[in-house]
Amino acid sequence: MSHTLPGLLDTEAIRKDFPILHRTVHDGKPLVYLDNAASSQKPRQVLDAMSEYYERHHANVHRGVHVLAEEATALYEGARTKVASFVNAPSRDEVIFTKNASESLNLVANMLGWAEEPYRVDDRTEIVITEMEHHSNIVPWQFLAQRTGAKLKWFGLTDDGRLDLSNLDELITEHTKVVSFVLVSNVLGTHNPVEAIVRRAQQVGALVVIDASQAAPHMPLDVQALGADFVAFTGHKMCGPTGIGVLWGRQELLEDLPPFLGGGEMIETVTMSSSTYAPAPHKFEAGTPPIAEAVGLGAAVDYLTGIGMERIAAHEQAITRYALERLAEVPDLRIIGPVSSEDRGATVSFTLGDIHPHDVGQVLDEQGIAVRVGHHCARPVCLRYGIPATTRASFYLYSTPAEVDALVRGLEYVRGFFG
Amino acid sequence: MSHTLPGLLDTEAIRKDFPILHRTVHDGKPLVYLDNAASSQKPRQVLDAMSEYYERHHANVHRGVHVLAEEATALYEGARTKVASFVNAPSRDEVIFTKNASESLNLVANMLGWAEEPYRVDDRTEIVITEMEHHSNIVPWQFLAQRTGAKLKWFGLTDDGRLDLSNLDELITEHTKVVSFVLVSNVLGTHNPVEAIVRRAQQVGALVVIDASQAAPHMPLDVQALGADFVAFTGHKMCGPTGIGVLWGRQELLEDLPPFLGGGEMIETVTMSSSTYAPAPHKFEAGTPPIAEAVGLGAAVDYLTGIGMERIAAHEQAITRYALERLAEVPDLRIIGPVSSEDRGATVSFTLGDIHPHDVGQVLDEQGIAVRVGHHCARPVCLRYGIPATTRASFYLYSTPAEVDALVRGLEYVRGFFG
Amino acid sequence: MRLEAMESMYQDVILDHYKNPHGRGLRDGDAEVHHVNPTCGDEITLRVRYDGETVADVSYEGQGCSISQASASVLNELLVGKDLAEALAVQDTFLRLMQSKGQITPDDAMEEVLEDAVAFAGVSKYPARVKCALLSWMAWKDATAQALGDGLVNERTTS
Amino acid sequence: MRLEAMESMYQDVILDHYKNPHGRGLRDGDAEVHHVNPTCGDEITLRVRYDGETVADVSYEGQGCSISQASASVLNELLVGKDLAEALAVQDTFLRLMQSKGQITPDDAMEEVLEDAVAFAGVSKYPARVKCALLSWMAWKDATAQALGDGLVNERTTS
Ligand SMILES: Cc1ncc(COP(=O)(O)O)c(C=O)c1O
Ligand SMILES: Cc1ncc(COP(=O)(O)O)c(C=O)c1O
Repeated sequence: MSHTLPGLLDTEAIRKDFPILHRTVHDGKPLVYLDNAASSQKPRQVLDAMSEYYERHHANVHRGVHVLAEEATALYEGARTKVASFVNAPSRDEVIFTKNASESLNLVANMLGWAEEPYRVDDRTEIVITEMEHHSNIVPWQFLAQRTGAKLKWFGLTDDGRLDLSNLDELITEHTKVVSFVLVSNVLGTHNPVEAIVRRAQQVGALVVIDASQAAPHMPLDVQALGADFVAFTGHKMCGPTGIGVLWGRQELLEDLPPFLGGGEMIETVTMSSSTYAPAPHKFEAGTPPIAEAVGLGAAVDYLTGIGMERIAAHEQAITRYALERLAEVPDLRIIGPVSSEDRGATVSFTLGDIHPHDVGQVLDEQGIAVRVGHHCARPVCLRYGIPATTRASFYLYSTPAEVDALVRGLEYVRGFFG
Repeated sequence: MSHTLPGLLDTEAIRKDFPILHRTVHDGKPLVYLDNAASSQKPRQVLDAMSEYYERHHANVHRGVHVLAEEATALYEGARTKVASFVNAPSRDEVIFTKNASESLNLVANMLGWAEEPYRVDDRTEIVITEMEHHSNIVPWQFLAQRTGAKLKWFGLTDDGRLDLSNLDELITEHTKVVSFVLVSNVLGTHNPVEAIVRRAQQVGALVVIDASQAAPHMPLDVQALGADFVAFTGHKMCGPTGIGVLWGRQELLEDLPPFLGGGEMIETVTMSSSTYAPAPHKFEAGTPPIAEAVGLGAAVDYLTGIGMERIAAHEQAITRYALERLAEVPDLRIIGPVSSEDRGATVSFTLGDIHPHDVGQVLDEQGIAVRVGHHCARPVCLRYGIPATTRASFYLYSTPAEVDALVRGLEYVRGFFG
Repeated sequence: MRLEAMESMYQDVILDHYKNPHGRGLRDGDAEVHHVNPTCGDEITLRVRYDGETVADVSYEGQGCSISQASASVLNELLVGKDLAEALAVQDTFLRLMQSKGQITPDDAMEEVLEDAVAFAGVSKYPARVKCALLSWMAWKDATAQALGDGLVNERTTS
Repeated sequence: MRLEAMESMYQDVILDHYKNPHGRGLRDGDAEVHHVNPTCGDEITLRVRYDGETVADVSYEGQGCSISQASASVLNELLVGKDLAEALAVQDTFLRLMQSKGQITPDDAMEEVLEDAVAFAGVSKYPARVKCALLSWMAWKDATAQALGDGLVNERTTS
């Protein structure tokens, strides 16, 4: 039980930044928070940035000539610049703030539904996704397919929790208008091979959408290197606040594609009978944007960058490797997803004999250990592996080997309890 | 210059709750914040509720069996209950959290576009709005009209800034499927006559949508008394945080109408090829909701209710009457909107001779006075009155007669500067 | 390790029903329903058979946690053989207990009505699990309404 | 009342141009454009006339604040009569000054190029107003590209 794995961050120092990690639950048990794939905790730096914003600078953005409006606008747009550089976007105007990753993905699906050629999705075209998508990257495409008559197709999964690319060329064809897939699965932990899919999509002229919700918080993300057309992620999983998501899109696409939500901020000029629209990103940001949330996300990005995304990835890699080793010792435990730490993120799903995940989660909780149980908004994955649900432990930059040990001990107790 | 107008709140005490009101701008000038129609400031109670949430209780909501998830869910759903009772909704399940009022209005327009009969808007039907709408209640209906072929019609305005209802029966006809209008105008301040419009709409079986963005913060709001089918408003204008809006809708409509955004949280069950949806309100809340923002809005609602919406309305009424009196003394100042304080909110727009509002606002700002200038996201109003823009002062529960005096003094200075 | 609250959720009675469910399996019935708990994916298919106004059988199949499984078993044990009005009274009492957020401590009268089902009192403190406990009971009421008609069910409902 | 920053925005030169604009009104041109500042609704219709590569006239009409009006007047005064390359150099310098966020204090070289237009240096501290100051200059470049072709404009652009 080595607690000094190579590559670990100084979690003692890091945990000091996260107030919630010091609370106890159930009569004094220390909190072991292993539900980071659902949402991460927030460092004081992020909370302070938002408080400071509200206490000193709040006003509605744009359109204002007074000091507060200028300051709020500078802070909001400054956050856009930070996020753009976090994902290495060629231009800050390619970063759209949404309310969460789900809205980002719906935004793309809707743009393509209302687009002119060559982007338009209609009943002669096809949409390709995968069987390991989060519901937020399934349902918007089901809507689009239902509403346009387009055909929805998907990659299946291999028994060891990876994308089955064996029929790549039959799935992505001349009819394919868009391919949308998750970079890192929120259930299996699988890190998907981007290059093969992007190459094929580009061959047939399909747009590529990447759901990076479980990647952006955990590893360096470079939208240019990915080669995608759109990349979506969400603030609350990456030390940022709730209420904000991001859609990055290639500039020329954002120029050509139609707006989605209509309202204040997204227009150029309005008459009662028709309107013209502002250039991107504003075209896609109707109404008062999540101003304080952008400020918070900017602070989160600063925080993560301050530590270094490479180092965070290495830390999580070490923790995941250790967790997979330790979990292998628990009898009747079956990992759902890749069992090796290669090409995978810090999310580990499993079943424990016949014990229903609800019961596993409940008994772990009583010991202070927070995991998620259920289908994790990716029910097709459970169907694929013939299980009703999984128990999922997911790690982040503040997770420690001791927490892995606590989990393993907790699972032993669960087995005893229902044994 | 009476500073003890009848009906005033104890602003000295109230202002202590708002940290930003104590800051100074431009080398020590006290801030005179008269831009409340754009966004209100936040009391410490709201900021504390959000910090406390993040520092003690944050997790993703629903679906979790651990303590934090239970607590976060209880806080999030508790906020829904608070908002429901704030607007006297018959059921808390009728309150949908969105990202802002603009999304709320787009949500309704999209539901009606994809609905089955009898709600479906298509090329044989008509949509009625008014010429005093905020762009957020114009553009979504323009989109709907363009995409379905429905006809968009609107009420005009009288010279004194009120709705011209003289052609009510010709505008709202058997073809009308939906009538959407603002309760209190964000430019003119006009408080519109709900009853006449609702009665006519109900006669012809049209749905009624009310944009209460400028009403909810300022007066008691009772969705049942309004008689509308949908009511939209936004958190940041009512002492709440950015990143959250509300749509209230009648239960049976929410049951019958189709979802808008697809994703996590809004589903009942998902397979790759099709999905079923959760009951309202969840059906309309795709993805991780604005959790901390809901907690903040709940605290805002508590704060406002603690003071009393009747008393806030009376305070603003008194301030507005005083402001209209004092502004009438400024030479060349023309009020755009009702000049009496009857049936109007605490928003006063005006022009000052030939001086462009940008210049008015800039010179006021230099004196510490924050007003908004421009078309206030309601350009058709400016077109209607033949002006490029207005200067707008808007008051709230913490506004004082002394701030009105400062505005009037500031305007005198502006006249001198450009005279 | 101090597990009071939880031990009060996982009462022995519950664990017994979970391990040895009563009346599991699908048999002939007058109506069948399929209910899903969207928050966790628990599912139940449930059939009711009536002999006049007497609950002749409640048969079911499904997957779920110990709480939802045990609760279906208890339901079978409690309701089969009762007449409709009595069965509805039991259902109603169980519903009230489960929605009590841990505020109701079952008294003797309640224990008499609920028998083994009082063991679920501890579950009511866990909102996420209340739905598990109620899944089969909601399905039963729904199936009964289908078998006998809403009208009769409403008439026989006491509260 | 201390109005340093603002007085440096509203320089006398700017107020003079605002009150007595140069070359206002629409006259014959080779190309016409209409630009809008969406953040405030300021609008300008602007025409350019070229005599070979010499700016023969810039005429305009529009509504807006003192800054946008004065800036159009200064543009007319500065660019009419210049040849394209010179005019583009002026435009480029003005753009740089306006985007400097108050960080550039115009030196003699810049003053020589910009003449009256250096008076706008103070405006660059106010992001919301920079767009006002640039409205006519963006419109002019756009109209010029339409009149003479993008290719030529790019060739003559120094930076
Ligand atoms: C009348 C009215 N409707 C709608 C809105 C839009 O609100 P939001 O920008 O929060 O979406 C506003 C505020 O800007 C408003 O004043
Ligand atoms: C892979 C993946 N995609 C999309 C989402 C949706 O993110 P959000 O709920 O913030 O919209 C999530 C998280 O829930 C996720 O894990």
